[in-house]
Amino acid sequence: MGIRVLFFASLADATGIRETNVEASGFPDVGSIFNHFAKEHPGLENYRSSALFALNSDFTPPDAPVRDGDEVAFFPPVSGG
Amino acid sequence: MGIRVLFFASLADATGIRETNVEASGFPDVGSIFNHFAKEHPGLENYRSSALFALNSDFTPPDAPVRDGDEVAFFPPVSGG
Amino acid sequence: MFLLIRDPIDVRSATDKLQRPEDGAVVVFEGVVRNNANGKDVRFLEYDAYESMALRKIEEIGAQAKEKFDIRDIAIIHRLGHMEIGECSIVIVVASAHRGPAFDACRFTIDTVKQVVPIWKKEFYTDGEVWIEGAK
Amino acid sequence: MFLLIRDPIDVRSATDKLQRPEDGAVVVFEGVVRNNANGKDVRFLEYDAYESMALRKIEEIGAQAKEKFDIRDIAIIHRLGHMEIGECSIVIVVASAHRGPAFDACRFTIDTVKQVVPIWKKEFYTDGEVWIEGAK
Repeated sequence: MGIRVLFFASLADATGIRETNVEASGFPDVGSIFNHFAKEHPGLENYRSSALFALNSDFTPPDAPVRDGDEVAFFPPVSGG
Repeated sequence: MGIRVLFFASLADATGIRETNVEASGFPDVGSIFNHFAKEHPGLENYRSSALFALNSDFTPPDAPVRDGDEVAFFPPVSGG
Repeated sequence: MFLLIRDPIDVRSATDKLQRPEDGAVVVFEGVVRNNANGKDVRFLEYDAYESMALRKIEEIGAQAKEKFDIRDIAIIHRLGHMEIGECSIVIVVASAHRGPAFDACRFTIDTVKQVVPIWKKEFYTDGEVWIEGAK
Repeated sequence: MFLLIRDPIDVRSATDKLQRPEDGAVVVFEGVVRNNANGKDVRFLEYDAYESMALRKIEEIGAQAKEKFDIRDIAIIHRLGHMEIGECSIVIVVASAHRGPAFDACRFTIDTVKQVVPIWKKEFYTDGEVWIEGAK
């Protein structure tokens, strides 16, 4: 199953990824998944301080634990409405 | 020409008058016109303390002078909207 | 756009007429005839007005709203005569670049209309009718 | 009624669906695409969303509005995708017996939507495009 990982808006542009999957093993928390993609896509570092993290469609702090089947999302401050 | 006198809502009901005319002579101010109709239609007295007075489409105090050609109106507190 | 009319108010048409490409926010207030008041079942309403003064006051309030708040334009349309439950007695439309002043101006306008515009509502119940006096 | 849609928002239809005979006030907020932003001419907008979370957040905000304010019902409709100048990106409709809570709830709702709903606006200018980040 793995963990579904989503990027939106400028973070999708920075990674070139909208949606992907990672194996759950080796990722203790949401922040570790961000770190993984920031290493592969250095442009993502620019967004580290402003990015919002979501776990299963709810805002989450980076240290929230993740497990197989979770959906994790990274995105900039929202601008809808 | 005279002075055009208008009554609205419950004050029209109390006097049975919607619109009439009075001679300008003998009416120094707006209040004296109200008094005149209150004498003819005693039911109007019930509205004396709450009634609003208008002179030429603007709110006015009772002691505002009137002259030939003016339009005077008497009505209860408004409830539009 | 400041109107007293006797036919149903076309809210969409009023909004479409007011809106311009530089507007980012439109706030609309619709006052509608509700089926109860003061614990009584209302069957329908009638609105009477001192029309010349009412229109003048509505125009004054619209001008005040534009002066007090950073809005681009405002429409105030009040309907008069017989109205059924659910029908709209007043529509206020405010258009502006940003939402804050649009909300403030819309609320100021309906509050002020209810204080100073010579229009009166008569409520018809199953067992009688009453002129409503004074704003809520 | 809480919706994310890709077609133009039919404001009148949303209002008609929401309104009930016991309502005396309807307050509508329309966010519209304006032709300028930050001193630049805007040609059109695109809205992207984390749709499942966005809908969930919109439903949560609607429930909060009903809990915090004495309103009867609320609709929040956000459009996604490409929008031209003058088109409506969001419509909030609040229906209640009295106007005060309807205004308060409508304003709370749009302010909160702009803070927490994962939707992003991209502005397209004559000389480029920019993701807008953060609410105003």
